[in-house]
Amino acid sequence: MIELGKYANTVMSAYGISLVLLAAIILQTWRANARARRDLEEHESRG
Amino acid sequence: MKALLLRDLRLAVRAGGGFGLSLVFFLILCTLVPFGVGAEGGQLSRIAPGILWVGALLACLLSLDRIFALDHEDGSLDLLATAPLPLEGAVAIKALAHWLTTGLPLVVFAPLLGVLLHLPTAAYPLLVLSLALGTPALSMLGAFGAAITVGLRRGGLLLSLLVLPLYVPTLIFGAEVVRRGAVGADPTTPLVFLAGITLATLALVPFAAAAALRVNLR
Amino acid sequence: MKALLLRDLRLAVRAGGGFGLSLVFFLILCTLVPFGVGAEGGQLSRIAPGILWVGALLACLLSLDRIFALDHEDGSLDLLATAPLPLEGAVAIKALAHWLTTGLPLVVFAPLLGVLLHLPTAAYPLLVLSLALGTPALSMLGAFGAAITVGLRRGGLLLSLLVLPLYVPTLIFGAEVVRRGAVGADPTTPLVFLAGITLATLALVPFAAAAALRVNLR
Amino acid sequence: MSIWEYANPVKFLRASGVVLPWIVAGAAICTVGGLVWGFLTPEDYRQGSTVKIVFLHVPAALMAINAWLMMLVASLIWLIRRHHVSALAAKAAAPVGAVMTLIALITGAIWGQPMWGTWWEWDPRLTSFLVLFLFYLGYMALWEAIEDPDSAADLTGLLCLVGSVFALLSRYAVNFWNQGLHQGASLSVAPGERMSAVYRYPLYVSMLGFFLLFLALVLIRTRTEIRRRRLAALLARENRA
Amino acid sequence: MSLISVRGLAVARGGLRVIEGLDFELGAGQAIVLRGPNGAGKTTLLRCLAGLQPAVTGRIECQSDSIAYAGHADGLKPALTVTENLEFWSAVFGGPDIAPALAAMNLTDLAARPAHALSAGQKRRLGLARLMVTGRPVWLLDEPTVSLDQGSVALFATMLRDHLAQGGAALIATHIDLGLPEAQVLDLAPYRARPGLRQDRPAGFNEAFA
Amino acid sequence: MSLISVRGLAVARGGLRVIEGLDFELGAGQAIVLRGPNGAGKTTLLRCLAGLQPAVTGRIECQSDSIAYAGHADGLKPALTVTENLEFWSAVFGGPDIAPALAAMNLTDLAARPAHALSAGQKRRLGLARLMVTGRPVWLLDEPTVSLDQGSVALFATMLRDHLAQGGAALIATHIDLGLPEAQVLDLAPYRARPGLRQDRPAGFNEAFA
Ligand code: HEM
Ligand SMILES: Nc1ncnc2c1ncn2[C@@H]1O[C@H](COP(=O)(O)OP(=O)(O)OP(=O)(O)O)[C@@H](O)[C@H]1O
Ligand SMILES: Nc1ncnc2c1ncn2[C@@H]1O[C@H](COP(=O)(O)OP(=O)(O)OP(=O)(O)O)[C@@H](O)[C@H]1O
Ligand SMILES: [Mg+2]
Ligand SMILES: [Mg+2]
Repeated sequence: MIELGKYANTVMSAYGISLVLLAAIILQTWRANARARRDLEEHESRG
Repeated sequence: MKALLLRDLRLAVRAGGGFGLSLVFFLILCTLVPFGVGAEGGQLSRIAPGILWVGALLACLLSLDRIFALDHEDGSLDLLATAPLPLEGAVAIKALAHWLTTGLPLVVFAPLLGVLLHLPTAAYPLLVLSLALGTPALSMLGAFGAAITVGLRRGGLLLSLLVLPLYVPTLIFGAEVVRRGAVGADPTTPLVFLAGITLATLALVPFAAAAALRVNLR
Repeated sequence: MKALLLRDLRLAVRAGGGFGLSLVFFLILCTLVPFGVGAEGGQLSRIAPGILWVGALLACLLSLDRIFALDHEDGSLDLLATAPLPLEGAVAIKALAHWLTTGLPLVVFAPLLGVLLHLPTAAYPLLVLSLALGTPALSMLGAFGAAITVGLRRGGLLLSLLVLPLYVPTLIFGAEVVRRGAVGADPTTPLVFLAGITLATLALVPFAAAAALRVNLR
Repeated sequence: MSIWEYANPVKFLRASGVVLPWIVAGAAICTVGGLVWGFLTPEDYRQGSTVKIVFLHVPAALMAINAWLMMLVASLIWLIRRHHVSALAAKAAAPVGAVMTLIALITGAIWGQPMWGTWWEWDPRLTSFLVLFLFYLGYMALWEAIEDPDSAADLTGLLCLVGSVFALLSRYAVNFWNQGLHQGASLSVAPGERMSAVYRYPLYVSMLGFFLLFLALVLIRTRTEIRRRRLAALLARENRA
Repeated sequence: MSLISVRGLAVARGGLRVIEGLDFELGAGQAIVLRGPNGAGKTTLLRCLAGLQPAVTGRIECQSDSIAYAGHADGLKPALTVTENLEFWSAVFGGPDIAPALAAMNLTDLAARPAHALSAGQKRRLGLARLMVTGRPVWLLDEPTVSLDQGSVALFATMLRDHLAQGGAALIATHIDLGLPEAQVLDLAPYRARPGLRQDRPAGFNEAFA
Repeated sequence: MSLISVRGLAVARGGLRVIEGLDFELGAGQAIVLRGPNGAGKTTLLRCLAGLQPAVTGRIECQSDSIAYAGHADGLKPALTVTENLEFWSAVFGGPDIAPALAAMNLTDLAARPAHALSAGQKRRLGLARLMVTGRPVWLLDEPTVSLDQGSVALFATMLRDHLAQGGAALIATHIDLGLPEAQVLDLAPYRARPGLRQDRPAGFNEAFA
């Protein structure tokens, strides 16, 4: 494990929060996309 | 009752429901104040409690007309008034929904905005506590004002004028709690008053608001 | 053009037109702030310029939805758009009417409220001057926001959200002028910027606002 | 065939479908690689380990501004040439840009605590980022609020145009209002020549990663919007018939 | 036994009486159709019976919580789906099942659509379906067939007959023919208020000063 | 010479075409009555001709500033009097005298009343009187006789005949008989847009993606 010294909390929280935010937007994008694709395919297959 | 609460919450979070807008307004207000009064840290931190409270109050105020106006326009209010649940209960539930969608987010996010205004660290718990105690009264009084102005063409500005004076006691005690917290004094007295005002408001105002609604419906 | 201006002014002063309500809001706000931040004189007088400017801005904001919403509801806007006067001109005139009924009273009465907030004597002329220079830009930008949100069911809070960020430069320079006046510094630079922003806004924003109106009418 | 052909939704879907996997792969590799590499860099002698925050902070800040610029360009394309996909691309970029702004703000605030002794300072650069964030919020709220998609595209386009001008004005106003700490020489890690290669290369990688990530997200979101629009159009036609 | 009975009723709008001296009874299984030109006071009368506005004079006798009112506006939330809208009203009125109501007004196919995506006639059908989930015996209907096409009017008539057969009652203000020959007709013209015939209590400020 | 001529016009509402392939000409002294069921696109067509919304395809030829539009809403300010309302529009359109307009719609007695104290029919009459003070030759009228009684419909027909006699023209969407036998009838049913027949440019988002 790398040594972060006295700023460990600072660095970890910066990385933590940023990664959570990035994950949130990625997840939201992905799920919205999957859903839009599914809805459209469902509709088109129904005719 | 629960159905009404769930419906109002659901409407608030659906598209166009405006959930979160009051939070954003609060954020903008707290950004604008330093532009106005200058960025000097010590001074900001001294006025922070007041600004946060005034900001929360204005954010609350601006979403008030939603409480009854939309239901009035589409006829739901007529139907609710003839439904088995008492109108007082409906008013209280709608005020509760308003609080959950505007007051509660303000309570939760106020500490973040406290950072922007350099609120002294010691005051944060009291900021949250005082807002949590005070904002329900703001929603309830606002529901009363909204009930009075529900039929009017442009009730917005008039509503602010009616409601703001009613907010004064809550504001005074609420800001005082935070200010005492910031300087390390004992906040018990204003806290007690604040809680008292809120309790009395919650107990009595629903009746006045329901009466006002009945007048506006006929 | 003159007819439109006269009509708007007349409507504002007739019963229910809301003339003066924004002034009252300004007054209430300026009384609430001391409740919030505490009445200590020295501190109040330091934040007075900022509070006065933020208050003027909010008072202006709350009456914005009147600019186009009523005309949209009763169909006048459709008729105006097909009338011989250019829509850009109509927008400018309506912004002017808004300024005459809200901005101008604020300019005139701000010194009185300055007294409430212990504004230092030296700052009064600059307070009036900066408000007189800045509020037209507020009205014009507000007209743009009102034009964008005119068709929406509940545009009020959204309107604030759109317009407040646009107010930032005006607010900064306006409050800076008064603050410099209060401490006796030279206010020329921010005054020039303020005037520049106002002039540019008045020259360009009517086109954007008219374009937005056209979109909303179709 | 001109580039405008890709403004056709069907062509856009096809073309973006081809490049998307590569962009996603590149974004994943560069972002993860840049951040991990950055995280493993040695401590700076004055900032200690906090220097590692730069690999998040700077790319996010850059993309925050670039996203707004992209929205401006896309809005202009829609307003002038009325290509539907560009309006949807502007809509798709806004939430991504807002998140980037938020990351820059939050990492900056966290960094400020050890460096300047305060979470928040009304420094011009920080303040103008806050204002930019507000513009993002207003833009997204306007898209949400308008039902008719054509009007929404037009009105948000206008807002983006006027907003850009005022965002720029705010930047100067804020600069005038308060001289700040951010650009100060207190930083030992200034950009360019004084930043040692140890930090520079991972920073470049992570900047590339954030850029590709942004691109991938915007492409995917644009595709989502196109599909939603198509579904809505089909439903509207059925209702009418 | 009558579900609702009205004696010597006068109702006012805008401070002036519009209807005076109205008497009628509505028993289980009965329907009354209210007729009268625009402005005759049909809406005012129904709102008064529903308890939304006070009567000027006269007695209205009915059991508490027996009345369901459906006015010009449907009280639908555009953002909620058909099912959600109906379930809300069902919950408010103590939870009857919504499936029969959906079926009765031919809304089953539309159950998942948000209300703003309905056409005017479909909205109205949803508004009428709401009546079934109230579980109340007396229906006060203000122009229920506005913007309905022929088929939907017939659906409505069927639903109404079922309701009457189960011991319900209905008072319906309408300008068109509902296809309900068994319903009595109550014409409001004879009850129009005339300024001369003032009775014991003024309707409000306007009459107190007139 | 025709005051307005339309070739191959298509108009859209909500991103979908409602009318396609419409051709007609309107010459001086002519009136055309637009017919079509609810939702046929009459309002949309009139708004497009008035310049309030763009056409999807097709050509509209008319002189600039020759059109006066009167829609479903009257554009009256309740707080202003009849005279003030009319004088405002007269000033906007360059100042014709308002007295003949007041006389034509029998409003002279009401001249000093604020508009909010007018009945619905009187409001509508004021809205129609506005047309006379525009001084424009082509009138586009959307259901002008809503809430007018028989006498007022006759007044309106007289005013319209005068206008046509002076070389004006009118395009009128209405469901009722105006008592204008000389007017041509234009039924919109044949021009209803069909999804199959798409032409060169989409109407907007919806058609671009469908
Ligand atoms: C909330 C707060 C902050 C915001 C919004 C912010 C914003 C920005 C922006 C926009 C950039 C990119 C500028 C460019 O490359 O031209 C940047 C770069 C940078 N920031 Fe921040 N910053 C914040 C706080 C901080 C703090 C507290 C530090 C460290 C003490 C810091 C250190 C840096 C460094 C080292 C760079 C790299 C390049 C440069 O100096 O231009 N920032 N920041
Ligand atoms: N807000 C009001 N103020 C004053 N008078 C009113 C008001 N609303 C309605 N009226 C008047 O009261 C009378 C009765 O109105 P009501 O709405 O009951 O008529 P109605 O029979 O329902 O007509 P319709 O068939 O058009 O629905 C009408 O003459 C109307 O002009
Ligand atoms: N905002 C809207 N969004 C989507 N579709 C709409 C909208 N407004 C109207 N429509 C649809 O457009 C079509 C044309 O409407 P329009 O108002 O032109 O009809 P109309 O002929 O004037 O009908 P009416 O006789 O009822 O006035 C209708 O089918 C209607 O459902
Ligand atoms: Mg009625
Ligand atoms: Mg129409």
